[in-house]
This record gives sequence, structure tokens and C-alpha cells, in this order.
Amino acid sequence: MTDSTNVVDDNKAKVYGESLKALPLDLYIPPDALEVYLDSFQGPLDLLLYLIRKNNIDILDIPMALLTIQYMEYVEKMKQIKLELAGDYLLMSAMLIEIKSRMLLPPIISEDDDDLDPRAELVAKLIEYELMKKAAHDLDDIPQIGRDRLVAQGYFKKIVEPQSLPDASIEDLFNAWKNVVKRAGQFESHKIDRSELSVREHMSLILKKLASNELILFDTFFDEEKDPIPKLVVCFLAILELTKECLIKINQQEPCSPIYIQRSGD
Amino acid sequence: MEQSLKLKNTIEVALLTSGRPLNIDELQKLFEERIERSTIRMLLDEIKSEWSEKTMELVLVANGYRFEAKPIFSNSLMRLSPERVIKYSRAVMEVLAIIAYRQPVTRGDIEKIRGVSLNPNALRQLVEREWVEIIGQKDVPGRPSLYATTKYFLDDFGLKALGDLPDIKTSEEDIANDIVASNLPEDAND
Amino acid sequence: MEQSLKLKNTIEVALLTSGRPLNIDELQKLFEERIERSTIRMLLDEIKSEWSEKTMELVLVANGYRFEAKPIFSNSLMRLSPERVIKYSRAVMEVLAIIAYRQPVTRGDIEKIRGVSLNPNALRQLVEREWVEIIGQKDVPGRPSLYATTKYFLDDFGLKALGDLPDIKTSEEDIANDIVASNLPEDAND
Repeated sequence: MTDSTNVVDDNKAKVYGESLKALPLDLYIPPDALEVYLDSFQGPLDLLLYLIRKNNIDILDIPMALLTIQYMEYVEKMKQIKLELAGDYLLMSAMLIEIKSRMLLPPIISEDDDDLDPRAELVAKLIEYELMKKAAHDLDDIPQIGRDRLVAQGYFKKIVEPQSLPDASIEDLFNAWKNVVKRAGQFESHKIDRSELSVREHMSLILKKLASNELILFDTFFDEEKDPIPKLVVCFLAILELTKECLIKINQQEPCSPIYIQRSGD
Repeated sequence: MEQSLKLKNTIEVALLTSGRPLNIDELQKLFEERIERSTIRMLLDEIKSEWSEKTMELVLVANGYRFEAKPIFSNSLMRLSPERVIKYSRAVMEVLAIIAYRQPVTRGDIEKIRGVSLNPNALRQLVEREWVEIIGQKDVPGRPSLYATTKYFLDDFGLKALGDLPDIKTSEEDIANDIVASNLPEDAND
Repeated sequence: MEQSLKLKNTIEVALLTSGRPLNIDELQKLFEERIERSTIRMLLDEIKSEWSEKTMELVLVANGYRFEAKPIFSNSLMRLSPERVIKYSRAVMEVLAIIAYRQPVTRGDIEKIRGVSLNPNALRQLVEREWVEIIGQKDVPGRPSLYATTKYFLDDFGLKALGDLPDIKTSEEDIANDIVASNLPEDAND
């Protein structure tokens, strides 16, 4: 890849002791192809791995100046074509510059030898990501059911049961609820009694009723002649609760005019 | 002859794996080269007669051909059939319980109560079973769907109203007693 | 003899219609009378060898036995309904690989390894496909969900256990050499 180069002015960057005199030619891609090309990188690590390969860089001895320059070039190109540039790319720029500048400082004597090379963390990341890229590739090569292989699924006539029973009993349901409450560790706040359940049921019923109409007259939710008092109370509580949870709005143009109920947001 | 066997086998394997009936037009798509409809029909006849003494039979239904288990196996197969064997997972039952006791709730509400993100399958199973339905959207960013239980839920659990659901008590002792006694519907008609 | 043929045929027809792997416990349920596991195993062997010259093959995967179309038919079968074939993006496959090889992992772990924030769609696709599930929460602030692969993942990739996953190199130097030695991927050249 070193043959496909053209000269650049800035020759401060060194690769294995040799000045970098050129930027790779393949940075110059026809504009229409560029977007697709740059968009195909999975992220900053993917881009870095690409640059490392392209320059035949030893990953255990990364020339930070070179890598940073090239990385910035690509990121600049991505910005220019207004690619939806993830913040992750910019974050990586900052990290590269930071590593580069730390390498310019005289080495600090430390008891912990592992911390000496500022590049260590980046290298570890690159290697782990490379491993996972490989793994993804290998995984994709395995024949998959539905994509490469199919399983026998002949038909058979089901014998229709005269009466199908529910697959779950009310005990199951109650126990499931107890588990939830127990795990949540919030007995107090989840205490449900029957009257509250009736309210909840009416909340659902009222919302269902409101689904088809925009505005419904408040009074139509109450049938004072037919409904027993407890039901009227429950219905009223349901409306209050729905209002409190911001699920419905109660409207009245002026005092004593009709009251309307509607779903909030419609 | 070799070629014809290859065609026949390809048709057979397509019918065994497709999971739905296949018509002649579709079977033609199996092959790069154009195969006459009459050829395919002839091969289907051969497959049908070859299987006549075996476990499955090739049947022509409205939408095409399919392999069906012979009726003598129905009883055995029903013993395996998911409708009867599969029970709802703990996760699904918990989601149902949350919807029943806390309705109307959003997916986010359910996740908050359970403390885990929700496998979409759980809700799908309940909606497919028609125990749960979407009754609207909550007016918050993202307009999440609101879930509630259906009439079928009440029917299938033998409830007249949600108020008939078991009452949950405040004290943990009562819960413990309840689990032992599990006296459910009697006292629920007030 | 007659009896044994009936058992064998019942097992065969169950496997040809089930659409998912069946294990020995499930196959035992096919019969009212108790059939020894060893008997079922023997019958499975017979079925396997009887089909060896035919269109399908009996395969043992993580969740049990299933009939698969022989690989030589794959191309033809995929021609039948190409729109039903789900292909996942590179991003989704990377997320799957990280979960498979590094499980259990949190969303944050995945983001750290890939170096980019995760499109929630990638995880959702894998959960929808039932290749990945939440198995708990990590005991750190925020209690993030822990993801792991499912048994269906093993089944769909024809693996008996996670240990059957392709071996990836673990030594840093190997990878380092690899990165230098290997040429650029073809698709990155123009």
C-alpha cells in the first residue's frame, strides 16, 4: 500500500523512523462513492484498524503521529460530506491527540510498569475489537436456519377440543403478581384492593370509549338512573385518576357550561 | 433419469420444509432452468405415490400442495402440540399480572415495575392470545401504547370484572398465609 | 416388530412436522405407554440411517433432534422465497458475536468493545429473533441488563453448546501479527 502515495507538505510524521512523506492515494475517492465508503466503517475503532492495516503498522508499536494525522483526515472528510458523524469519532480524535501528547512528555518513573505506554489501552481495545470482528465474520459463515438451512415443518391436522381451557389459572396470575411485588420490594405502594381494581377497570373502559370520539360529554359516562351509586363513584374516581395520570383532559368553556372529556394530546 | 430424480427430490424437500402449501408456480421457482408445469405435476404424482405407504401424505389444498401427517398419528401428535403443552413463562405471567392489576400501563411502566427490559415476545403472546390489547397512546414523548386486559381475559379466567381478581394484602404475613390457603373466588362478589 | 415400526413412524412424523428440535423427553410424550429412552434413541438411529440416502437428514442440535434439508438443496430452497431470508447487518452480527463470546454482557460492555454507541435496534432484532435474552441485571449502579445467547441461538447455528463456537484467537501477538499480515479487505480498496 506504500506505493499508492502522493506527496504532502507536512513530513513530521514518522513510520518506523522514516518520515511520512505522503498520504495514501486511496483517500481520494470519487465524491459519490466516498459517502458509501466512509459510511461503511462501524466506528472509530473500525476506522483505526483499517488505517493500521493499510499502513502495515505494528499494532504493538503504533506511530501515533501518523495514525492521528490520517484519522483526522478521514474524520474531516466525513464532516465535509456531512455524514451523520457520531460523537464517538470526535471522542476518539481527542483520545488520539491525548495519547500523542503524552508520548511527547518525558516518561514518568512509575512502580507500575504496565502503565508506562500511553498507547496500551488503545491497543487493548483495538485487539479486542478485531477479535470480535473476526468472531462476527466466523459466526456469519456458519449456515443459519432460515438463511442457509431449512427444517422440516410438515402440517398435521389439530384435533379440535370441544372446549379449550385457559393455559393459565387465576392462581398462576396471582402468584405472578405476588412475585412482581415481592421482587419490587414495594408492598406498600403496590397494595391493590378491589375498589382500586374497579377504578382501574373503569379507567380502561373510559379510554376505550374515548378512542373513537374526540370529545365526549362528561355526563354520558354516568347513568344516574340505571347505575348504582358505587358504580357512579368508581367511574368518577376513574376519571380523576386518568386526569392525574395525564391520560385525559377535562374541558369546560365557562362556568356551568357542559364539561367535555378528551384524550390528552389529540 | 438422474436429472428427473434431482428435480423430484428438490420438490419433495421444498414441500417438507416450507411450512405452507406450495403451488406449481412457486415450485417452478425452485429451478434456475424452466421446468414445464406438466413435468412438475408428474413429479408431484410420483412423490405422492412414493409416500403412500409412509408416515406423511401429499395433499392438494386450496393454496397448493403440502405434506400432512397421516390421520392415524393425530392423537400422538396432539400430545406434543404446543397449544396444550406450552405454559406461559414466568415473565409472560408477570406481564399479564401487571397489566391486569395496574392497567392501563405502557411498556415502560411494565419495565419499571419488573426492573428489566421487556422481551417483545411476552407482550406479543398476550396480544395474540387476546388477553391484552392496546387501548390508546399515552401523551408523553414517544407516545407509548397503553395496554389493558380484554373481555376474553375475564372470560378465560372466569372473572365477571377486574374487581374479582384476588385481593393483595399489605402485610407479608397475609401473603404467606394466602399462598398456603389460596382461597380465591368465594369472597369476591361484593 | 409391528409395534416397533409404529413407534418409529410416530417419532418420524413428529420430527417431520414439529418445525423445531425435539428432545427425548418430548418424544416420550408422544406415547401413552412409557417408552424407554434407550428405545427412542435406537429408533432415532434407525430413522437417521434410513434417511441417509434421501432428501433430509436427522441432526442433533442443542435442543434435540430435527430434520434438516440436505445442504445440496439450499440454493434451490432459498430461490423459493428470497424475501423470507433474513440477513443481518455487520453491526448486528458484531453485537451477536460479542454477546456469544463475551456473555453475559451489558449494553455498555458492547459499546465499549465496539467503540460506538449502540443502535437499540441491533439488540432488539436479536431479542426478537430469540437469539439473545436478558438473564439478569449487573449489580452496579443503574443495574444494567445482562445479555446472553439462548438455546435457540445454538439451534439455529447448529451448535450443541457454546463450546462449539468457532475458535477465536486469544493471544495478543497472534492478533497483532494477523492484523499486519493480512491484506486489506477487498471492499475497502475502492
